Amino acid sequence: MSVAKKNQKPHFDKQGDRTDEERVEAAMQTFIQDFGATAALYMESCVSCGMCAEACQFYVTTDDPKYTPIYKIKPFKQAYKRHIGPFAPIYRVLNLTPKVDIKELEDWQELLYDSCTMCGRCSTICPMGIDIADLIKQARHGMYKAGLMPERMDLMGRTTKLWGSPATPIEDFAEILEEDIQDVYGEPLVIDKEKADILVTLAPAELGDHTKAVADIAKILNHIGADWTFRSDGFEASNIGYINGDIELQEKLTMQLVDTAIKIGAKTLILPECGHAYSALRWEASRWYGKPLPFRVIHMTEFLAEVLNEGKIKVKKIDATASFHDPCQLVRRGGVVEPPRDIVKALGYDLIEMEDSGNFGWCCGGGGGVISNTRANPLRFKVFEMKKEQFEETGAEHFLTSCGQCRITLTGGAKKFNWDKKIESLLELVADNMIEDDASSEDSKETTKENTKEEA
Amino acid sequence: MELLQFARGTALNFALLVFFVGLAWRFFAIALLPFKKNPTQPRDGVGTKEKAVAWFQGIFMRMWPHKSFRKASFFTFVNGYVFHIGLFVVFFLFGPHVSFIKDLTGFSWAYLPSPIIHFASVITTLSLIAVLVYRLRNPVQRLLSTAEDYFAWFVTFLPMITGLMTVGHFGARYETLLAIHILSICLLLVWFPFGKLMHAFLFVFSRGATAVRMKHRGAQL
Amino acid sequence: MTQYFKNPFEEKPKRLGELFRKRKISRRAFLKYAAWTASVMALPPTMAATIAKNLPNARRQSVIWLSFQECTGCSESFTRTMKPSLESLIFDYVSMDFWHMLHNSSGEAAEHALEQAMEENKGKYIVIVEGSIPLGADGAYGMEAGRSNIDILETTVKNASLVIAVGSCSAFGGIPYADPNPTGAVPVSELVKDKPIINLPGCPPIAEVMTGTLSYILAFNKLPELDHLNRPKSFYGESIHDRCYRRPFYDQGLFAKSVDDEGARKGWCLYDVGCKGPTTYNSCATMKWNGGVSFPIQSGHGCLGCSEPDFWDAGSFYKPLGAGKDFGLNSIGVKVIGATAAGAAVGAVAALNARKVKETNYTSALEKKKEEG
Amino acid sequence: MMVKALQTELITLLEKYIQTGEEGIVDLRSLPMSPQDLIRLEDELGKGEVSASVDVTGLTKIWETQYAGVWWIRSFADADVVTYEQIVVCAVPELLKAHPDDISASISELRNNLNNSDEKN
Repeated sequence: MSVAKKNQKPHFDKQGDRTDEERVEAAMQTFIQDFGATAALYMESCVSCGMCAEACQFYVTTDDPKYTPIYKIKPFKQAYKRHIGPFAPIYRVLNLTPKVDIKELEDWQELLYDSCTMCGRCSTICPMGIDIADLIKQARHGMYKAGLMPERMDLMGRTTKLWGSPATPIEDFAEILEEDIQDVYGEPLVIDKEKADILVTLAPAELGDHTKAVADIAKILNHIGADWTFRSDGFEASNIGYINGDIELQEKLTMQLVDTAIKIGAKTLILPECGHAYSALRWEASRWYGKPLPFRVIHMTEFLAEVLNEGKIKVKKIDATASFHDPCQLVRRGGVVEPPRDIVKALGYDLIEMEDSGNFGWCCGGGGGVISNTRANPLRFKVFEMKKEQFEETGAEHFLTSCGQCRITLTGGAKKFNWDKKIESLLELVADNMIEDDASSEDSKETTKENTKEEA
Repeated sequence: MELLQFARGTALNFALLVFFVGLAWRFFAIALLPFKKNPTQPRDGVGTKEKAVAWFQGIFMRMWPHKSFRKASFFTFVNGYVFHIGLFVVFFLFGPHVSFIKDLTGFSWAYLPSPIIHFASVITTLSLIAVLVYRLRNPVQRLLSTAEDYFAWFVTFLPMITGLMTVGHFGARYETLLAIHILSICLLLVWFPFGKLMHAFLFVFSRGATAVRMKHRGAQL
Repeated sequence: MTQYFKNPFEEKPKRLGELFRKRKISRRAFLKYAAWTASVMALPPTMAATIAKNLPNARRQSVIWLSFQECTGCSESFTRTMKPSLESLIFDYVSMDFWHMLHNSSGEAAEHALEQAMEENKGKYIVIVEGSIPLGADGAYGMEAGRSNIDILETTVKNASLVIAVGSCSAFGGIPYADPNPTGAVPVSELVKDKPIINLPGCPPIAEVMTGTLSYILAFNKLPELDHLNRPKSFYGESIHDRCYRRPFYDQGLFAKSVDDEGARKGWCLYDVGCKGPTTYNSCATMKWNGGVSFPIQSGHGCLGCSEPDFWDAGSFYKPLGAGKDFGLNSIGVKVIGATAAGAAVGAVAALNARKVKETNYTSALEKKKEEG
Repeated sequence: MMVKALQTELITLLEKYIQTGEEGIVDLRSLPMSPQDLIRLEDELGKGEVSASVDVTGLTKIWETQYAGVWWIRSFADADVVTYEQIVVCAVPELLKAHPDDISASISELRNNLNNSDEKN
């Protein structure tokens, strides 16, 4: 390892002014509270075979055994064995599993945050079927409570709490859309409409790097004549609480969207091209809502595939080869495998799959907040190199994806390695290649309206 | 002779009772923990029936790694199969073992000729040794391993080696070897519900739970 | 092997050679006997010459045979050598000066004979004991003319040169010793501590085992090599299983499932019907019984292990050796259900405790509690 | 297998006997032989010129096999119960010879008998 320098920055960040004891206690308390039967079952089932390492991009690119997925939840497992497991009193009295101490938590911060994108690839290899990504998420909750998470990620959390979104104060939302997007791209945006069938949400990327995407979604929705709107009180879909392990914030952000959708009578809520947004709202919202949501939650990719498949929009064919990067939260953990491929095909691309694709696709390396956590960059770039190699093996001309975070991560990687490949978004491609001739569009407008009503 | 009677009598009875106490203890201690409620709308077309099917699919699908992993995890998987099948064959298809099970449960079935079992035992024993060597040498497994991992290996290995010695009349008199063999089984039974060997039962539930979770989302199991 | 007694034949009894000559039996009888002894004792064949040389010069050995808590089966077995054949020569070699069962006088006359034999052969006679000795109720379970078995044994053994415990009862306690042992029976070795003891267990022992052992002692004037249970290794050195003619079937895994099924008819291994051959060390499979006619396994029944200690308490004769001694669904099933229920209860408590832990501010409280304790 | 091994053993014993005059004995009962093996061995060795019975404490049959110097000794208890069985390698088995002690006894016995008959006469 490296020689310790005098003023070397510690390898972990701390939030708040608390004693170590308080931090440990907060973490332990949270770990313990989070255990349900399923997590317990996972804890009990592990046979320490270590195969999950082979599925993890951080292990595979570094060969460092500490990046073995199941190892990353060691403190969580200790808490379980000591306090919750079937033999907890025995473990505790005989001290068979040591107490988690502050040093361990500090050391594990890197493993839980910097080197895990919660991509869930590890659970596809696990012979016991353990959903490690879910355990990581639960463990992050404890780390958040202990104030022991990467500062950059917590900063985003704090900002979100303050502003309602990590990208902008919600009060400024309408103004940004109008001035920075509507005026720039010239596509009329529907903002803060009282009632609408479709509530469209956004991720911070779309208010920063990918503003064109906002115009593009408006373009498509306007084209099909949908009854839709953006809402200042419900646009923030990238659930930073979900990523940080700040469950309370996750709840707040989730309910913000749910309440707004219900308030405006939305039948459908469209999530942006963002993976974690999908996992958070589509698959976890009912944890707080308590029952199935009264409206549909669909990902942008699902929406695009839907309108393309139904013929509501038509696109020009692009005669080129392409490969598609599977966003983990959308594909592996979201079950949206075919829709992006339908879109790629509709666009006329000759799709060449990477060696590991679909359910087994490698993560971009930036999910789970890793992209925001700048100190993890070296790790992330190693993953990028692998991803780049995989893409190059396909010999495809275009590199497509349908997640803003993946796109930023891959684009950042390309820039770092001076790779001239552009990472393209399905949404933008569809919008750019949409055939807008009047005859057909009038037709489709009619049908769309009917369809929307039928759907409702 | 006295040792054999102790092994066949007191020790085996005790081990069996501990085994069942432990089994039920562990099972109920997990099953009675609260289940987190998440009543999200499942993917279209996924109902209770589909999820039930997925449970079983999940159990079977994880029996062999996806091709993406075959190269990297070749040894672990292949060797894992060798000793799991080996243990199964040796335990369930050896004549005297079938007699043991019949005596215990009343169920019996056909068994294989002993020479085949002897061969399988040797293979299984070698495979288990390979497991240990791999665990000690592979950085990932070494890092993950706790004392329990080694102990679980030990209590699995012991019946194999003592069984081979018993069959081969090697090292001591038959009754002593048989007694040690039975005692090693007792140790295995006693430890089984308390350590990771329990995965022999738990895999049904953990694989199933994940399969249902993924099926709910319409994702691949 | 230590010499356990000085030459006991100093005066009166004639040397065996003279005795035989008088009865017009030639030295060839010794040669044959020697060859037979060497064969059954598994001695090197050349040892026969030594035996043939020594025996004629030996004198008749005084033997006292005591019967205690027994069934007389051992005596019966021993007397099977009384046919006009080779082994019966043993009755020419030894002088059965007293024998509870077969003494030709009775009552006080017999008691007198015993006393006389002990007096005349003080320090030289061999005591053969058949049966266990009941210690319960101060020995009241085994009384003879107002004397307890314990007393008789102690008095008789006092001036003996050697004790041979014949049969499983005297060697290991046998059936009387089996649980719950109402008479407090013990084997000879529990009471006799200062004399050499040879155990010849079996229920009963094979006749040739008894005669062979006596012949060896006469010929070599020393104890044969004994195992850890004081049994002559030449008879008890190998398990019945190892020398069983059905062994190949065991090795192939061909087992009879009942004593009259197809497998049994084909002569397959009887392991599954409870044969204790693998843990029983005796010569049944090689010497066989009734002059080599057959032995239990050959007759279609598994070995009971009668020559091993505590054979009566080793569970069912019909349960495989590898199976639990005393379980089966009938006997342990209830306990298993009970154990499962108990385990479930403990598990439920553990889960409830874990739920409680989850709901209370627990960590610090508990860890602190531990530190205080 | 067993039969072959025994034949080899007999060669060794014969050679030894020629060189040293030491008698060789094979105890057939102590060998792990099946009854079939025994019959095969007997057939293989065959019968030679000499056969004899010794009738003392049961009957013993002795015959020279087709190989001179190789003797088969089978001793019976009852009609068909064998007490021991040996192959002996030597010129004449000990069992057939009269023992010097017995011969000495014969002298005195003969003399006695002679004297007794003399007296009677």
